[in-house]
Amino acid sequence: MRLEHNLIYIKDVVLGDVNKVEDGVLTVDVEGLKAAVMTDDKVKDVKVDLAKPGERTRIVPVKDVIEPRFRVGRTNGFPGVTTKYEQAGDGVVNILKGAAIVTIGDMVGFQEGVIDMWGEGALWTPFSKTFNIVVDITPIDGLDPHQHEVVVRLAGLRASTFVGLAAENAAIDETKVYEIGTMAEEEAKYPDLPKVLYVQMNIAQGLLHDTFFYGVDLKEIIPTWFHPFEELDNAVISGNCVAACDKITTYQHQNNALTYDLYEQHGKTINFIGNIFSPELTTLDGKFRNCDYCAKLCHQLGANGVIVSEEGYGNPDSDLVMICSRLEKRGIKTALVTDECSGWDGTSQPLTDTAPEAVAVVSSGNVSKVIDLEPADKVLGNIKSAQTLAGGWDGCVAEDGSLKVELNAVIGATSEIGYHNASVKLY
Amino acid sequence: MVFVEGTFRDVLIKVRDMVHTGYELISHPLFASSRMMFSPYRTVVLGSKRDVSPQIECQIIEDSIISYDKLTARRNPQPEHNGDYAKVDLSLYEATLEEISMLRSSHTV
Amino acid sequence: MVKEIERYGIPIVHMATITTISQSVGANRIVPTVAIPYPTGNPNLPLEDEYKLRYSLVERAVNALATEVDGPTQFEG
Amino acid sequence: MTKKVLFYLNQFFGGIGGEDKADYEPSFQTELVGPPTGIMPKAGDVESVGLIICGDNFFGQNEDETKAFIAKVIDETQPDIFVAGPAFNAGRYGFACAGACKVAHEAGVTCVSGMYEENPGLEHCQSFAWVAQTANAAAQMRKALPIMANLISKLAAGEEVTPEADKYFAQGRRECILVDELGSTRAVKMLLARLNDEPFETELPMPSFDVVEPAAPILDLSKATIALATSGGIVPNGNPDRLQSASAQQWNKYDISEYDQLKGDFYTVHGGFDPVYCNETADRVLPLDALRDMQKQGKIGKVYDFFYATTGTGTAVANARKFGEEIGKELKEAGVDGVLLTST
Repeated sequence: MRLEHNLIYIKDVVLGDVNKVEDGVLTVDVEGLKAAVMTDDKVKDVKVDLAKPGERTRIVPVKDVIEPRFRVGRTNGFPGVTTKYEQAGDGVVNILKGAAIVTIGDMVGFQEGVIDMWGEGALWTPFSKTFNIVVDITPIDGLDPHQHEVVVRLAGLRASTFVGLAAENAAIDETKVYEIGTMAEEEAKYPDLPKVLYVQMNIAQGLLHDTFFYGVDLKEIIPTWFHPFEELDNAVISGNCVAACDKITTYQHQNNALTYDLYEQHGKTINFIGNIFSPELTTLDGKFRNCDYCAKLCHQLGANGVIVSEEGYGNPDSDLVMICSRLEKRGIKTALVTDECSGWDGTSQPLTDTAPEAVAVVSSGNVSKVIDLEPADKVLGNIKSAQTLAGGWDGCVAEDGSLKVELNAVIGATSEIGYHNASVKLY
Repeated sequence: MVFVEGTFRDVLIKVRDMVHTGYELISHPLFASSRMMFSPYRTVVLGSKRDVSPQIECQIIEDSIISYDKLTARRNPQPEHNGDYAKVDLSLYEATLEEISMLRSSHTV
Repeated sequence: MVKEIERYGIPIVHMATITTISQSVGANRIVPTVAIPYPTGNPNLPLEDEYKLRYSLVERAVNALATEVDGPTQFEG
Repeated sequence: MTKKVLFYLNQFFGGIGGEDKADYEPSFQTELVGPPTGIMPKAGDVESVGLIICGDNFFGQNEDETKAFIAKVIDETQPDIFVAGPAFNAGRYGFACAGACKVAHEAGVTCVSGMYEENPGLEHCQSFAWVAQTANAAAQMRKALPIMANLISKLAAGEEVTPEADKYFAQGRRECILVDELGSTRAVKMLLARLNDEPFETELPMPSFDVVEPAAPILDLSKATIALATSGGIVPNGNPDRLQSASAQQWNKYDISEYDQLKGDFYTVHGGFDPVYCNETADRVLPLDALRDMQKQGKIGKVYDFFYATTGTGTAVANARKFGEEIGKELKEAGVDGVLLTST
């Protein structure tokens, strides 16, 4: 497979009446964007705002983040979801690099997910560095949370595709070519390099807790081997609304950091032989089956090493250590990426579900770390949600209006696919 | 069906007592996200009672209680969200039932 | 408690159902038991059989005390 | 900005005298003597506000009084950093240093000390003080002082320290920080190191439990005294000592020399499991009947006259350790040869 990412670097964004990029400045056709979102008759209203790095702007509650793109010469959108199914991973994509669609929609009152564009909050989310086109979607009355989630999920995808039209004829700043042949071809090229797989665990549990591959609900599959480029070409989307700090947003699927970094080593130090989804189910039997199956697939494909990334906190911790010990017992070396809960003061035992085999673990941060969010000049979304973010303990709202929140509430803060640079150090 | 009058933690304790006395632990006691740990409601599916509880089930419920305590140590309840938490818990419970039926019953007539 | 007692040079055998916990508390001699509410019993058995079960577990534990080990060791039936 | 340092020494290092002066009452002086004079020149941008000297026995026997004295001096001198010791492997001194640091810590003062890894004072201050790793004897003073001075210097300047580079006992506090590399890059590097058999460092160490050498096996069971112990909360009917049902703060022992089984006379107060089965027959949790039979059959010498009980659920690690030490001491003194410990 050969995938080309044509990058168009975005240095600023303005609202206007046409989609275009000139000298790195992205203009968004506001009315066109609204119309694209409103094509669903379940959308009652849509508001569009901008949030730029450094501005004292807070976005809350964030539903999803999506990268605006144009798929050249192919169906333009998300195969199997917003367009007809089409094989992804082979072809050319023009990308508005540095821009992001951020959707807002509160399906349930306790929803978290904050992006601060400045100050301490900005340090803890990767999406404070992107030029964000914030799309606030209000559905018609009477929808249950299921329907509401679907409406906002799809609206965000359509919005990203609409804005992505600006990439169709924009000047390309850089082209990145990704190419991996069949197993046999790569093996012949790199007979001495260790074979490495990437196991991506995904929350697949129901309302507000889903992930889709070509539109297929991951709850309904057993672990599947897929080509890393499919994910980099819009085949995977997020249906997750909780787990703000450690869910994988659609943007992070489109730009899976582990896939990028593994590809970087392909042909040099490793032979990167693909990705596997391992859905995180709710029942123990389901977990046993998927963890076993996942380890079996890795073994069958002849992997020497595997990186496993988690999504979420709580019951997925069980899957993570089960997959790890099953792989290690088969003689396959692992490195895990997970976040931890070591308490406010960092003195709690970080991992609860432990296995002696989990010897190589990257910690993507402590979900209970408390950070201070200064008062914002502008809140995009729902001010009440901003209060919900904190509100969980005594003294979390200071007199000057600043909030104390746990990293839990911050989008992408402790990304378990390693999309952020948080870590934990022992003192 | 056992209704526990109390908190999420009380449910976990009840589940622990039942698992330790042999009831099969069918669904994982925790949710998959840190935010849902603050839910006042939790539905856990248990099976029939056996003579011996497998170690893995005991381990999972014990670990779940520790995880729960760590994450919720400093939190106060936010009753204004109870209705929404109940909705999500119910919906995830329904998904679990579907998962169970896919796992077990699809081949029974 | 296990480690501290063993530090006095007294061999100690940990009889527990969750043996991963035995290992994590540093027990060197471990006998896996029946169930948490009745580690050395089983109310579902007739009394006589239950006693036989208990006796065999205790015998195994006592024999473990007389067995040389060089690290955490499980004494299975 | 220059940071202010207050020192704490015992009677010996403070130049008052040896064991005969161990009940020396705490005193405060601005003039430095002993180890602080070796620390100060290398401790960076700091100035001394003085020195507290206290006899080790006096501290142990008058802890509250001594702590009040230290608190008063801290209040008067307003130090930024409190430096106690080094205590090497001196138990009473280490304990005093830990206690003194606790006072300073509670007053918001940064604490530095120095101890040998087996000093019993270490566990009482390791989590909040910066305790330099020293040898076990004062002969190694020359090596210990630069480590402490380096810690003081860096802490005073607000610089980063790490347990490995700065040779202190890790506090066990995991601080969430931002680093240069993405998590994904770190993970790939870690896997590559593993595949190439190169050294790597996990960011999330598995809980490290210190291990104890297995005790030697019993050579002749037929002459051995075997004791029973349980964390299953077994007590005589009525729970005369009021053992708690969870998070026990105590252990109890009960005379079973007259009993062949526990059934009928003992029950459980443990709150973590369904007690019905145990309360029918407590031997299901603590198998006295079977062990007594082994005694009667001559397979073991005898069942020790007492059994020990506590409740396991939620008992803090520190308590469990203390209980173990106390029970182990008794068993050792009683000449017990082996122990069966049951857990629920």
